[in-house]
Amino acid sequence: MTSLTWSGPVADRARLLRMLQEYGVYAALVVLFLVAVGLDTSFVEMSNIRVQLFQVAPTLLVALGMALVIGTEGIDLSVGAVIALAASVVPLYAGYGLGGVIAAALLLGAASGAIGGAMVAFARIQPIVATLSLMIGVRGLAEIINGNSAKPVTQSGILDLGSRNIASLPEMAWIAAACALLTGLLVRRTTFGRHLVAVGDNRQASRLSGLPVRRVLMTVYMISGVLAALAGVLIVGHGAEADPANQGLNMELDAITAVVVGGTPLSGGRVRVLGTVAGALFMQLITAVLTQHNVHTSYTQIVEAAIICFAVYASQERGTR
Amino acid sequence: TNSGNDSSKSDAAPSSNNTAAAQQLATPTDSAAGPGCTYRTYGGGVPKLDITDGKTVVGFSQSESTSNPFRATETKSIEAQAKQLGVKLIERNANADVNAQNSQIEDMIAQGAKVLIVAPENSDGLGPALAQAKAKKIPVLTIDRTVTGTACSDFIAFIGSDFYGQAQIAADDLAGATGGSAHVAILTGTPGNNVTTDRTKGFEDRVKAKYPNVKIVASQTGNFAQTDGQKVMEQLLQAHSDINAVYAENDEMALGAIQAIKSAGKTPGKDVKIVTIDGISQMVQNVAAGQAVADIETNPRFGPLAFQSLQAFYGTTGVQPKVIIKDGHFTSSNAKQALSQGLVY
Amino acid sequence: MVQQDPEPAGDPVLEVAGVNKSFAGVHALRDVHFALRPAEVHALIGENGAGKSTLIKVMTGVYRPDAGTVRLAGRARDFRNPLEAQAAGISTIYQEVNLVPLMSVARNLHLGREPRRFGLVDVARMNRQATEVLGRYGVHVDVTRPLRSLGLGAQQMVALARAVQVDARVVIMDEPTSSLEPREVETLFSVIRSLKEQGIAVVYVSHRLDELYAICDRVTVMRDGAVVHTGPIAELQRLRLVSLMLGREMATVREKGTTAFDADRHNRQEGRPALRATGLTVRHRLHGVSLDVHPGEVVGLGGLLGAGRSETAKAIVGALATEEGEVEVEGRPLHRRSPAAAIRAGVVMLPEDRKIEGIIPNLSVRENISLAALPRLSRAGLVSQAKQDEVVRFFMDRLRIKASGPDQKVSDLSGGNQQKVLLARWLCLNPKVLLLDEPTRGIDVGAKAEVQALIDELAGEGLGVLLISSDLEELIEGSDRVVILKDGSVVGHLAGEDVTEEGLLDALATAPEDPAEEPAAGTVGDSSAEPGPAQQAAGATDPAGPQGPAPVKENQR
Amino acid sequence: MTSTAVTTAGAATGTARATLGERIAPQIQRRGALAVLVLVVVIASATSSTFPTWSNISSILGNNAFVWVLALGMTFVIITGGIDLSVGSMYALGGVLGAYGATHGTWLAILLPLAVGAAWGTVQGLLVAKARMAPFIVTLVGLLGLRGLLQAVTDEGATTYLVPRHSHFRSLGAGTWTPVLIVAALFALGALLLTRTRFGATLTAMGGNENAAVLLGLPVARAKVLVYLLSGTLAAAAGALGGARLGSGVTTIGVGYELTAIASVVIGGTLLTGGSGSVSGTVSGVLLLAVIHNLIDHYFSQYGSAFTDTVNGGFLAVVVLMQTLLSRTQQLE
Ligand SMILES: Nc1ncnc2c1ncn2[C@@H]1O[C@H](COP(=O)(O)OP(=O)(O)OP(=O)(O)O)[C@@H](O)[C@H]1O
Ligand SMILES: Nc1ncnc2c1ncn2[C@@H]1O[C@H](COP(=O)(O)OP(=O)(O)OP(=O)(O)O)[C@@H](O)[C@H]1O
Ligand SMILES: [Mg+2]
Ligand SMILES: [Mg+2]
Repeated sequence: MTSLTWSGPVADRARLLRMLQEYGVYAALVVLFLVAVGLDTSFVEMSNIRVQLFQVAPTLLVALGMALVIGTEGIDLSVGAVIALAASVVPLYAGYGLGGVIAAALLLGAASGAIGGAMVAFARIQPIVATLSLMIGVRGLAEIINGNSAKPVTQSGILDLGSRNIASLPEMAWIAAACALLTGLLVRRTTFGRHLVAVGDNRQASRLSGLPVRRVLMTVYMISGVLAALAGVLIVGHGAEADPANQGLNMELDAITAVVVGGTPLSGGRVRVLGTVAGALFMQLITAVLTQHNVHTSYTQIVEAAIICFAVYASQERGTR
Repeated sequence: TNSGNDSSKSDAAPSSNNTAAAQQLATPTDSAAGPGCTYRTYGGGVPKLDITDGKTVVGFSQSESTSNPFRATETKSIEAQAKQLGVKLIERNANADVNAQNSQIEDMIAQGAKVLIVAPENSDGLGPALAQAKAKKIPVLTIDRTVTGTACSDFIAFIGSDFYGQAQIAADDLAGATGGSAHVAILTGTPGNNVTTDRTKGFEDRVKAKYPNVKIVASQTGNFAQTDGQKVMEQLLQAHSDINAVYAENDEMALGAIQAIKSAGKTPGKDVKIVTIDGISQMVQNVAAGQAVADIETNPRFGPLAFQSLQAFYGTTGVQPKVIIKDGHFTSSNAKQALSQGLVY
Repeated sequence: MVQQDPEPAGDPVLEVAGVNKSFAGVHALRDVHFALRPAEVHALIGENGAGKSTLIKVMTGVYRPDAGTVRLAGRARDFRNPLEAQAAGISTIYQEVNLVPLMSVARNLHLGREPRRFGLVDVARMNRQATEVLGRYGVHVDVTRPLRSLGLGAQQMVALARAVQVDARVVIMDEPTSSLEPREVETLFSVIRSLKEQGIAVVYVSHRLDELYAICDRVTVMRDGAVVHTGPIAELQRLRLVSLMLGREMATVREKGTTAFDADRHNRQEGRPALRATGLTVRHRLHGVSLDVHPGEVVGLGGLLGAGRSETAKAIVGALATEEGEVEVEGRPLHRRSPAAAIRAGVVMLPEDRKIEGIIPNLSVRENISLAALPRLSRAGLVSQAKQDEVVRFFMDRLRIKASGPDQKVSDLSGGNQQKVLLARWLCLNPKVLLLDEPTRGIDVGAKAEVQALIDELAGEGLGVLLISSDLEELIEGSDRVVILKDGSVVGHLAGEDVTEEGLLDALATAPEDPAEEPAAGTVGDSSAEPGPAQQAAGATDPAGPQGPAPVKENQR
Repeated sequence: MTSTAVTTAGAATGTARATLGERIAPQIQRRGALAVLVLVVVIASATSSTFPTWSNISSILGNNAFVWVLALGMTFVIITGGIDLSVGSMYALGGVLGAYGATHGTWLAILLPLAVGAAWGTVQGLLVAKARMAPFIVTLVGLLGLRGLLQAVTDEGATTYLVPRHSHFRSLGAGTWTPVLIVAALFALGALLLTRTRFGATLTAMGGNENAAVLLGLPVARAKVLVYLLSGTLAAAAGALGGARLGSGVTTIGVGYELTAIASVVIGGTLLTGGSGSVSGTVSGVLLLAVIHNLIDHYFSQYGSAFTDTVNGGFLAVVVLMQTLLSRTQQLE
């Protein structure tokens, strides 16, 4: 159609808005970084970058899984608990070396995800409630497994995982990056990715189009569980201690925040992986700046809240009217 | 934001043995003169009971999750002592929710508890439960955290540590180790928690009063958790390369700090001096290994003393309003032998 | 090129001047002028995507025009939302039923103007009124049931009843008949006439030309967002109208009867049927429905609204759980009953409700078309872009899907084009059996003809087709055989020469009433028991109440 | 002639399908929680001697009643298809403000929290309705921000405001009956608001199909703002009353209450996707959870909190499962 006539200025505004939605997060990230450096030039030092990457890696991993779940119009509150669960088994399997530990942890993560997925896909329980029950139950389980004291972890393989650097960047960060890449491919290139988005957008139509709705849902929650478990292992490795009572607390909120700040709509039907990465980094930088300048917890929380609010507003879709 | 599930005290090995060691540690230091509180004087007199007759139900309300070893040790100590004396004990755990604790205490009363041992989640906020206990003439013994109210009327007495005092000792240790001049980072506990408040205030007051050259460069919350402690410390070390001392309000955060210091390429105990509170074995070992300067114990073994006090309450001697447990104080000098003698939980 | 008719008699009640509206990329309305006189029924027609619905939404404050004015009774108005438009006396039935599925029928009918007593909603009276009002539109249902339990047709009647209940100066109907069958269309027309008698102006959008000639006074033709003709409809014969819509010369628009099916039947391949369903039973919906479709034939499924035609289709593909019943494809029974399984076996269904069961709104046209075919378009789970684009391009040309490109959001397409996208989704699976539930609903003549021709062609190629349509002509001319449903059971078959409108209606009229009717009699009885009080009550509180229904009642009797 | 035939046919169609199953399905959907509740209570009373005693029941009612108000507000929000995660933090803030206000007189103690709750609720409402932001985010921001505010007004939780011993404010939360009656009244009003007013109808409609609600000319935007205002105000009020009961503003209170509220609402048969739900259902929901907690405490406490948590999670899953299965209708999807 010759829609070039007349529609000039309007189109421009629309394009501008779309630009903001698409690239707002990245812009915000850059700005924030510059501000941080402006406040304290030592922020650019490699050591500091490393610290930030160490801290963001687990959150990012969880956020990736969360993004997929949210893409199916769901939500996974159990990730924090799954982290605890993974942590609780690390000391038990430390004997079998890193491989054994990871295998055990990821298996449990998958299992927990499978339960949540089953509740959502087959019993059609609302995701938020289904995963809420897991969130409570699984953490309890983790604490039972672990007994009532945090356990120091000395197994070198696990410790390395949490502390070693590759090309002067944390191994944890590389792992997270790799997972991000895979998730991106999964969403963009594979049939599964398409199915996932379709299911999130219009479940009934997807079903009538013969998509394996239930399998898709199950898989998504299991992936989320596995990634959370992996994050759990990394956290333990970095902290050299398994503390199921506290590790992963509020992780679900951090992850969700990262995802939505990254521009993935909670209404499902769309997954922005790179955005999620940016979102996670963004939140990490905020915390870093506020902590490093010794801002009171109260103000930290208020400022963070305000910034989340603004970031999401900037990056969200706006209906034509 | 989640100040609920924090462990308000340290985490450590679940050894809650009511050993001789424990017993001897748990002796009242404050033997103030004056008549103690007995069942005659309590709230205008309450019925006399023999708590060891195996019929009288004693209720124990624990404030926080026992997946936190201080709580675990405390609970086990009470249970063990009750078993030993043949006391019929029922218990509840409020998981850090004041509402829940109120309802659980009343719930135990409904279940027939005649005497209550309460570990308050919060100093203020047990009003409803205490009121009902009072109305039903059921005496309440509070342990490990105070409640606002008058002793021998709202509650029998308070048994526990002096958090403010602990913090002052910590300040002294830190000043000592740094020759009176230091740049200190404080890792505070969960905001809004009485323990946090006391331990922060005690430290700051003492420094203000006695150590002009000890400079507090940063004070951030680590929510009493190892992971958070580590994260915060990592950030602070990036921002303030001059930090040479850390005061952690519990051992978990101290453990986190040690990790952070290591990964920042510094040596804990040498470049950065650490003082911490609670005295769990894992941390005391660090003290012994010279990674930390000192660890002030918070004694969780309330069992013996609690029941001893109750018996005194139903006897003639009575109970003093404030019974301060004797807390250990571990430094490089005594840590090793304390560990070897099993005085550490 | 816009030819104006002689000066309008009497100044227009609703007038639109120089309106422009564009959406990201699409220029939906260009300098549109439109005048509506009091007491006229004004047809608004055009191809899919011509801009009819957009124009309506501009007139009713859903969209704001980028330029131009809307005047109501001579006063320039700038409605900020539909509420204001309604208040000003413009009442609208939007394309695609727009009601609240989960709420009760009565609630839907009264939303926003419930009868109140002491400031509280008077539920009893609301239900009484609802039953009473709907009765006049031939929808006899328990009004306390959620709306979604009604078929689309019934829902559309509810929307209609609701719209004419307000005392409006103007009533706008965007494809009100898209899923009505003849009898309801009649009811609708009588309603429109009574509105006319009250001097209310009606804007009437439809793709069914004969309806236009039956009810409309004047017509405005749109193409690509612009008005290309306005004038009395009588002066304009069908062919001209079509050529105006399609923007092609009269000559090129071949007259091919009312539908594009060619007269002679297909050569049905005897022997093993492509699809055989036996004794399908769904509680309260279907009672032992059996039918078979042979390769190369089009089997029509006839019946009134709520006869359970959609249910039958859904039951066949396993979208609806059946208590009993077998489905065989080319003799092989389907064991696992699910849409996925059916599709694998080569049986696909074009659902009736495009919005809820069809499109994936936020996905692009490309992704919507390739959705079901993805497994075939991908290797080792990786989608092959090349193959996909090829298929998509092919079908977009083949079905003349009008979109700014394969990447346009499907929800931004016009209704008709969305339907084409769905057809494409199924055709690229080259299935054995095609179940079409209202395939030409809301599709313009051009596209409709294409689709019908397509159905013919597919049947010709040996595909088995089951055709559900409320458009009798289409059903009669399209199908080789017709299976007639009533209250969820088969009540007759028409074949060969008997496949005629009369045949169908007779079969329906003379069909044995099934026991399911007993309770019905009850509800009908007590629901229409006291029309008197209901009427008074209505008069008492709701000023809107009487005007709408009253006249309708008259010409129902 | 034929016409009559057809209409009767239509009639047949209609009501034939309206029989039994589909008739009661929505009923059961509403009453599902109630059914489970009755079941649990019966079993509990049969097996335990202390459960049915008044002192036990009053301990359940008195201490939890105010928290249930969060679920009431949540019901409205969820019916519109939204969600309000900020109620837990608002509950805590309300308590602190109430206690603080009480030191300056009962009226302030009541008005201050209400004002703040209403104000913040409005802000959230505007962000959702006008800025078209996802409720989940907006209220998540509330959850974080309000905690921050709470820390700020109590200088990092160091200061605790006590309700003066003899302030009338205390009597609002004292005993069992006052709270129960206040809360019962609130729920009754809520039910009325939802089922018997146009506002209520608007809420349900926009939850069921917002687009349609707009096209039908309902005041959707306003209703949205109002519903968050309502939820915020109720949460603050509940917090204040809770503070009155405890006699102080406890800063650490209310963590995770939003999730419990959501759970009880959903268990009560309200669709998280909006468009359908009932206050009565929520009542059953909150009671059910409270009773279950009471029982779990009663029977499992001695095994330690980790174990009780696990059981709690398991029970929640089971209850939700039962509820969902009960409310399953013929409908596809
Ligand atoms: N919300 C929207 N965003 C973007 N484009 C839109 C939107 N709504 C309509 N359009 C475009 O505007 C044009 C006109 O659409 P409209 O719905 O008015 O067509 P129509 O005449 O109603 O067609 P139909 O007869 O199929 O309903 C179409 O090309 C459509 O793609
Ligand atoms: N006029 C009506 N009166 C009562 N109920 C109706 C009516 N129309 C539809 N229904 C309801 O719709 C459901 C079946 O509608 P459905 O659309 O499946 O039948 P259909 O024969 O496919 O009609 P349609 O022409 O809408 O496709 C039944 O549950 C019935 O309750
Ligand atoms: Mg249209
Ligand atoms: Mg149908």
